[in-house]
Amino acid sequence: MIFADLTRDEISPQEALARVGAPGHGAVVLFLGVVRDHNEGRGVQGLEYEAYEEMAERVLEEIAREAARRVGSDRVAVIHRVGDLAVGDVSVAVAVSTPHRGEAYEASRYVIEEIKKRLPVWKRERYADGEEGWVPGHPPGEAGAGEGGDTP
Amino acid sequence: MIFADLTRDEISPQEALARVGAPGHGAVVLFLGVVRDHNEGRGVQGLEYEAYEEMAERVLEEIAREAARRVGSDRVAVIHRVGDLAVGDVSVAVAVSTPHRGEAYEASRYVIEEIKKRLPVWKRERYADGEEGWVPGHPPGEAGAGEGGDTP
Amino acid sequence: MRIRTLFFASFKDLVGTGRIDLDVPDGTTVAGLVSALRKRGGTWEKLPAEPAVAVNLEYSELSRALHHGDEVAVIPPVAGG
Amino acid sequence: MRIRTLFFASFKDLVGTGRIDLDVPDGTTVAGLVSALRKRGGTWEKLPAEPAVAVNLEYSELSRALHHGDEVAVIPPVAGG
Repeated sequence: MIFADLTRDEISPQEALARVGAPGHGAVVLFLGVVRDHNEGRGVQGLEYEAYEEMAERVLEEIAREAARRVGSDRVAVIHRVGDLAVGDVSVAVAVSTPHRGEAYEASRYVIEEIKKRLPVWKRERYADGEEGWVPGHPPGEAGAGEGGDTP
Repeated sequence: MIFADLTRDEISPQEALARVGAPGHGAVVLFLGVVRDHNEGRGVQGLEYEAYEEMAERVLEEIAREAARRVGSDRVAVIHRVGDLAVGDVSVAVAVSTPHRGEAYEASRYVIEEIKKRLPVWKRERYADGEEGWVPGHPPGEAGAGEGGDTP
Repeated sequence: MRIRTLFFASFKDLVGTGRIDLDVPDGTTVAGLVSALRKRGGTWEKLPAEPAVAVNLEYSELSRALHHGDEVAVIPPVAGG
Repeated sequence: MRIRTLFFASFKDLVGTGRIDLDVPDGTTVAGLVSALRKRGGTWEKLPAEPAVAVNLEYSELSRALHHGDEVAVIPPVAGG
């Protein structure tokens, strides 16, 4: 089962975990992205994710299917939150299970890197000093997006 | 907080997750090892983990501390089960949180690879045909242990 | 033909609206549409000349020819995850 | 001096016991202890000549000199995780 969802509700890591696993699968990897209390040296109080929702749902499912195909698994679940989030809230959960662990890590990493590269979602941070601003982000599809800079 | 535990009780992924995370941590990676229904082409009904318990507890904590040091995090939790396990049971849980995701994946992988290499634990499988046997395993510390063969 | 264009996040703030419906000549490409949008003047001129775009919910080349009823989105740099 | 040696898993099955206390001469190394164990004959001879070992809960070289009261474990290939 491939599962992809964009949600305004709190993300439950348990729900993501419950959507993967199979009798022949010996490895599960769960990734959680969590809202941090700072970014680029500024105190962060919370943030808002805006999405092109219809497209983001499609892209999320595409990414999950690509990851599954890469490692030959049929158990990938990805949930991305939109709306207002507080520090400590889970912004994204990626769960994968595979027969062996190498593939589970690979698929997990693929999903989160592709999300950073091309999911049509934008992040507006509310800073401790009262200001707000859109996080610069990455031109969709550009190589090297995601792991640079100060993003989680 | 570094947490390492060897336990006869069912492993709770939520408990492992609850032991990591911090206001400055944007990434959490949870790895679960799960008992599969087959190994090396044979049907498996369950297994028993035997441990040199006093030593395994130490080694587990050492590995967790090494992983934490490698990525500069102070949030690594590892729980390994011993005793009788059924198919689908979690044999090991590794949770890590770090400011950024690259380090969380790296530390997670380090912990599970080192467990495979040097944790003094042995696995006796009960096969569907009624036979039982010790899984061959890896000479402790040997390079390349773990990811070879058919192990999860 | 009539084309709906959507704006999000910083681009929405920039042009002051989340969407606009424009009549453009048959055969107009995405690039042509972007050019027409920028020619509206004011802050519209600050839209990038070659932004990332989606047509009907999929990323698209700027050279793609549009058809009546297509939904175009001008996509600012993304920041999900 | 008296040295306790522990056996686990397949090695425990092999020698038929989880532990044995042996009196060995002062200055005996881990290798010397292993050699003494193998000389007990029968299935003991099937213990590897150079197994992985732990002394007092830490992996150890075979060349390590033992001291009275040390706890040695002969460690079969591990299979945790």
